[in-house]
Amino acid sequence: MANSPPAGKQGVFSRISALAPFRTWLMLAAVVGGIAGLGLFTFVYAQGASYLSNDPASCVNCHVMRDQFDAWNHGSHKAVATCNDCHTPHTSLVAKYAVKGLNGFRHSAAFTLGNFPQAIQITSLNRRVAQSSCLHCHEAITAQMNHSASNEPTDCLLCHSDVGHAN
Amino acid sequence: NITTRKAEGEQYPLHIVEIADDELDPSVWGKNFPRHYDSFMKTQDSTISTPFGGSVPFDRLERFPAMTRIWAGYAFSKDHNEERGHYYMLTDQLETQRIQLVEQPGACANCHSADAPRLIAEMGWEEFNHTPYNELKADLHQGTSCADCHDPQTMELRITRPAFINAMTQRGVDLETATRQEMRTYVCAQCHVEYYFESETKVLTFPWEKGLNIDDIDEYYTEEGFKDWVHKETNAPMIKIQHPEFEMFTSGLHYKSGVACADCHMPYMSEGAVKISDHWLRSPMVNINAACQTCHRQDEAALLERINTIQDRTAGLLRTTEDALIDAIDAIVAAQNAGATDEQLANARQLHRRSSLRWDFVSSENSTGFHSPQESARILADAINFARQAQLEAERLGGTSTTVSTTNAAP
Amino acid sequence: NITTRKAEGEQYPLHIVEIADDELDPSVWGKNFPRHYDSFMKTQDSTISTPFGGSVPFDRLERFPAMTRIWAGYAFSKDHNEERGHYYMLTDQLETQRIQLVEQPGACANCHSADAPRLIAEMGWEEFNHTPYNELKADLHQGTSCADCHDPQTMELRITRPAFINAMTQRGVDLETATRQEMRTYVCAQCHVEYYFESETKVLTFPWEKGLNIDDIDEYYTEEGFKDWVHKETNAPMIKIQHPEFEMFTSGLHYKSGVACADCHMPYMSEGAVKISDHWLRSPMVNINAACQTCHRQDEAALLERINTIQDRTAGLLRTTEDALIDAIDAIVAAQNAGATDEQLANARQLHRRSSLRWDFVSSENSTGFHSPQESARILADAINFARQAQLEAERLGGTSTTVSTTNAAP
Ligand code: HEC
Ligand code: HEC
Ligand code: HEC
Ligand code: HEC
Ligand code: HEC
Ligand code: HEC
Ligand code: HEC
Ligand code: HEC
Ligand code: HEC
Ligand code: HEC
Ligand code: HEC
Ligand code: HEC
Ligand code: HEC
Ligand code: HEC
Ligand SMILES: [Ca+2]
Ligand SMILES: [Ca+2]
Repeated sequence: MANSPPAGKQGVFSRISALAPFRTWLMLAAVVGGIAGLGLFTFVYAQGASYLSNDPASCVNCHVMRDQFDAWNHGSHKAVATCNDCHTPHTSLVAKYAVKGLNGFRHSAAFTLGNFPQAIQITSLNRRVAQSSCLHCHEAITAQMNHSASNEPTDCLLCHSDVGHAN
Repeated sequence: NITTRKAEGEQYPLHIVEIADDELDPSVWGKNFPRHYDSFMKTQDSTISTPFGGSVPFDRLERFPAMTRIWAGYAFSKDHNEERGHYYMLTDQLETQRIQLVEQPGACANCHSADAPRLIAEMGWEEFNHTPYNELKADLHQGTSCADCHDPQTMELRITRPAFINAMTQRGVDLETATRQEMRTYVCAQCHVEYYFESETKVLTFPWEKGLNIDDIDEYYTEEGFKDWVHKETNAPMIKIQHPEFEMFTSGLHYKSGVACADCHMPYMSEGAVKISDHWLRSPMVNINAACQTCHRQDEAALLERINTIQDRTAGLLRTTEDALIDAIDAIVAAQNAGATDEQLANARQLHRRSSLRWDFVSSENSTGFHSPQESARILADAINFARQAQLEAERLGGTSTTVSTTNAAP
Repeated sequence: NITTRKAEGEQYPLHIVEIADDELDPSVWGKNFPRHYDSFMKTQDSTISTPFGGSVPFDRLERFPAMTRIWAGYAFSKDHNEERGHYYMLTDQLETQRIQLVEQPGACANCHSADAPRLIAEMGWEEFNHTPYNELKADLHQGTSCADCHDPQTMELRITRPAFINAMTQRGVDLETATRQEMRTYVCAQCHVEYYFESETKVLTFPWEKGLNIDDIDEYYTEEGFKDWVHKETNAPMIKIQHPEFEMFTSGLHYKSGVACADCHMPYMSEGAVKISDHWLRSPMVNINAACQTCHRQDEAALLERINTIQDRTAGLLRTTEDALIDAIDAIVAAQNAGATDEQLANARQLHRRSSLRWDFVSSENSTGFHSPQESARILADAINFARQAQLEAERLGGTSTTVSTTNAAP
């Protein structure tokens, strides 16, 4: 529709993931992400392994994450949520490391090749991850908002896209 | 989705009564949703005052005197007030001179009474619309109700008004597949839209076949050969536009960015441990913090100033357009007095109509330009052009108009 | 290449040469800042094509033929092209017919040559402005230079042009206390502004005493009794407006939200491990990701569409205004031919002037409305109104104009 909020960049993985339910592909991706990702020089050298840690400082191993880090550091969620609280799934450990592996691999590769845009855009997959992580912490307060039987939870990011790190 | 499932228990926090499918009384729904009911009832407040909107039902004809002449010969020139909260929607209709001085069809009740869907089911669509309002009115008991927008069992948003369904279907939009965010606009678009009563049947219709912008709507009415009334002074076949909030909104940036009516007019508010939609539908200007600041981080004064700037520019152009329209009317009258024929005057009258309906599209849109600032100004620029062209056409046909307003070149 | 990137982060910036205070040659500055120099030199590219802007220096008179009559009797009606990159700023001035057909003062060089500040220091402010351009031109060697905007020692932004300092001082703004973000707009506002040459002295002056919006500027010129030229057809005392980017921008939302020219026209770009300001000043439409997406999360196509919508509306109104202006000119000419006196025509000519300068304010502003969408439309609405009023005034004085464009009421 003409009036849909930004849905995130359609990356290769997002497009693949659209073919299967969110959870199914997350498991599958664990294998792909783990093997392909960890094996590569770029991943190691470019400190893609930072994705495996929960320390926000490890994200800034890549200077291109500096803006988000700085903003997070001054933001409302610094005391309560680290990067991975929002950028990895909470559904299961497998899913969590699957996403970490995938992102780690893809971003390391992008970083090494330098073929990423000046203003980095979140992928639609990672946008969904972030969205579902809001509910992980804020389910109680939003319980009434999600009255809809249509299985279409409110898009938190339409109004709160700045909570993690205002740009 | 697990999260929504889990939440289901909480979404109907108090399940004190079963709500019958035909329940219209908000206080009954309110037993299950006391917080929603409380905010809903606040639409009784008629004291909110903003520069151009608000809920004080001031006399618009008095404040903008040109309207009396612009609508000459039509009931609007007798009685038209600033609208107020939903609480009054039936009262205000029953009390207006526009119902009392003129014989109106039942179609009027579509948007002013929660009884409309029931009566339509009972009487049939055409019959409902075309029964005189005065006959129908004994059956209108409830103005606004939760039932207008909600399914009583699931509390999901729903569309209850056939005119909107018909118009959208004709435009190829399947309302069944509307997203939740779209529904947050569509429930309002059942009523906050331009409409007309189909000449023969009086069936409530939205003029959207060619599109939602004013040029499309003008073209549609012209092709249909439709007119709302004949102008008392100029004899032009006129169109009256009413509250095209939805149409105007769709040409603006908020709509294009996925924002819905409810986001600004029913923003979330924290009530104890939960966030609920504020059902006190009103001007966001008295609620900037919740209505704007989650998306815009500027301070309240700066956001208010944005609205003021947009509205002041629009209001300035509205007044300029009114001057031009009055000059056009004067010139056509003078030409008529000088003996110009209908054939000679046809062009001037067409231009008068086209100018007037554009002015009305902005003037009757209740945000004074805010819902789509550039488009509002663009439309008024065209309206001014057409009014001045009407005046030119008419002056060429002779007659001395008493107009002086154009002769003053000083700023 | 990750290895090199890491190393680069530490060595930056290079300090290879000392830059003398009077150094104008960008290639010398470029020794210390090779990346800035490389992007700076890309303003040589004259192939960027966008719907209304871009760097292809197409003939604007040919594309918008009404301009020839709107500027009749003024040099602009002989030669006026779409502007291109900074690289050409001196060349294009030297080559324009507007310098060759007309005797121009040295004041022209203020904004087209980096030699201006030096010459002003040597010759004195008034002398520089009022020496004939043709005498001065042998001393103009460098068009754009780093020195226009930067202090050679600290690389801090600085203001180098007296006209801007004078105008801001008069407005009570102390440029010494300007913030860094303000400087990112002010360096551009030295040149991208409406200007005139003071009648006697030819001193370059900005008409900002009463404010930056077009109504203030109109009032200022009227009180000064200033005119740029006399219209060849209507004999009206006219004002030509040129590139009021800064003035228009200050009425828009980006300015009010603290956004600066450099944010969109010189966005940061990563060069290896460092971020630098892209010195390839050009249309942001070919650089949406860096220019817009840092602040707006919509995708590229959606952002382009926003610009297109705004520009299409503005362009539509520009064409409508041109029709109205041509009609006004025709009518005044007809009245003159019919023997109307100067006194009788005074009002019509004033209205012609007021319409034309407003149209020019939008037409010559290089963003086709984008820098301030609603204000651009508002100004054109007024321009249309004044042009039609001029036509009305003139038609009342008799004479038959050949105008037919107003007689067609069809859409
Ligand atoms: C190897 C260097 C590197 C590290 C370490 C890194 N990032 Fe990134 N990140 C990148 C690059 C490069 C991009 C841009 C990728 C693109 O646009 O294709 C990016 C993009 C992103 C995006 C947006 C694109 C998307 O896929 O949705 C998110 C979210 C993100 N990073 C989060 C993180 C988090 C959280 C961490 C720490 C756990 C982190 N990054 C650590 C290099 C890195
Ligand atoms: C790890 C848990 C966690 C996650 C994940 C999380 N939050 Fe929060 N959030 C909190 C806590 C704790 C607070 C502060 C306490 C409070 O007011 O409830 C908070 C506060 C807030 C606030 C109020 C303060 C402000 O910034 O305006 C908003 C709004 C909010 N969160 C939205 C979100 C959204 C949207 C997401 C997903 C993008 C999200 N949160 C993800 C834990 C979390
Ligand atoms: C249409 C806009 C909108 C959307 C969508 C939205 N919110 Fe909010 N949210 C608001 C507003 C407005 C407030 C401020 C309410 C108040 O303080 O009265 C708010 C407040 C909050 C708070 C802080 C409550 C407090 O007491 O401080 C949290 C947490 C929050 N939202 C989480 C979410 C989550 C999670 C989602 C998605 C399920 C979401 N929001 C979706 C508009 C929105
Ligand atoms: C409270 C939740 C939250 C936290 C904590 C958080 N983010 Fe994000 N992040 C988001 C959301 C939501 C988006 C998507 C914003 C959008 O597209 O509207 C996002 C987007 C991004 C992007 C894409 C570019 C952009 O700015 O939109 C990057 C990169 C990123 N995050 C990195 C990080 C890093 C690094 C950290 C830790 C320093 C972090 N995030 C912490 C919620 C969070
Ligand atoms: C981005 C915020 C926003 C959105 C979205 C929005 N509006 Fe408004 N609306 C406003 C503002 C601001 C005003 C001006 C209020 C005033 O003048 O007091 C307004 C005014 C109104 C008014 C008149 C209110 C009064 O006080 O008299 C109505 C009715 C209205 N809007 C209906 C709608 C409808 C229907 C939609 C969706 C089709 C919509 N609005 C979408 C912000 C919004
Ligand atoms: C398509 C829906 C719709 C129909 C049909 C409709 N109205 Fe309304 N009416 C509205 C809306 C929405 C408002 C509030 C916005 C406004 O006043 O512009 C309103 C406001 C009013 C008001 C209060 C403001 C004023 O103008 O004084 C009166 C009275 C009124 N209507 C009478 C009528 C009458 C009489 C008819 C039939 C001839 C009618 N309405 C038909 C939707 C409708
Ligand atoms: C059943 C028809 C109907 C529906 C549905 C409807 N409205 Fe209204 N609305 C009206 C009428 C009628 C009025 C005028 C009432 C009066 O003046 O008596 C009105 C008035 C208003 C006002 C003016 C309040 C004031 O103080 O001036 C706002 C704002 C508004 N509506 C917003 C909305 C929004 C937002 C929605 C959807 C969430 C909506 N309306 C849905 C018919 C409707
Ligand atoms: C003019 C339309 C309208 C009317 C009338 C209306 N509502 Fe709503 N209601 C909405 C909208 C819009 C939402 C937001 C739905 C969404 O986000 O999907 C909403 C949401 C709700 C919710 C879900 C939780 C929340 O707060 O978002 C409940 C419960 C609710 N309304 C109860 C009621 C009750 C009870 C009444 C009558 C007293 C009522 N509503 C009247 C439009 C309306
Ligand atoms: C749900 C999010 C949301 C809400 C609520 C919201 N806005 Fe906006 N607003 C936007 C977006 C998105 C844009 C488009 C510009 C952008 O991408 O930043 C925008 C644009 C604007 C613009 C410029 C465009 C135009 O149409 O003129 C103004 C002015 C504005 N908003 C004011 C307001 C005010 C005042 C309110 C409250 C009455 C408000 N907004 C509520 C999201 C929102
Ligand atoms: C928010 C972004 C933004 C800001 C800030 C901005 N501009 Fe622009 N500018 C644009 C866009 C978009 C265009 C249209 C380009 C086109 O038509 O190709 C434009 C066009 C221009 C052009 C013509 C470019 C061409 O391709 O011919 C000039 C010159 C210009 N701007 C100067 C300025 C100046 C000086 C300022 C500050 C006073 C400024 N701009 C501020 C976005 C911006
Ligand atoms: C106050 C600064 C300033 C002064 C003084 C100035 N210019 Fe310019 N000139 C500019 C800017 C900025 C542009 C680019 C924007 C545009 O073309 O609208 C430009 C563009 C031009 C162009 C290329 C576009 C075109 O119109 O063909 C020519 C030629 C030109 N100027 C000639 C002159 C001449 C001749 C004079 C003196 C009569 C002069 N300039 C005085 C700032 C100035
Ligand atoms: C010394 C005077 C001067 C200064 C300072 C200046 N400009 Fe210009 N600018 C010009 C002139 C002259 C032209 C036209 C060159 C031509 O057409 O030959 C121009 C052209 C442009 C163009 C059009 C490029 C194209 O491809 O069409 C843009 C965009 C622009 N300037 C932006 C800026 C911005 C942004 C700044 C400040 C960061 C700035 N300018 C500072 C004089 C200046
Ligand atoms: C038209 C004005 C203009 C011209 C000419 C210009 N610059 Fe800049 N430059 C800027 C602006 C604006 C900035 C951003 C400054 C800030 O953010 O404080 C900048 C920033 C810089 C910086 C600081 C780092 C950065 O990238 O932000 C350097 C170094 C620089 N310019 C070098 C040069 C060199 C070398 C030249 C000539 C080859 C040059 N500039 C020509 C306007 C200009
Ligand atoms: C430095 C931040 C920044 C940059 C860069 C930027 N914008 Fe904006 N833009 C804003 C802000 C802030 C607003 C005001 C609305 C709001 O508060 O969200 C805005 C408003 C707008 C609006 C609505 C207001 C108006 O003037 O019509 C449009 C359209 C828009 N931006 C498009 C763009 C485009 C296209 C670009 C790139 C050429 C761009 N912006 C670059 C920050 C920015
Ligand atoms: Ca009202
Ligand atoms: Ca150009």
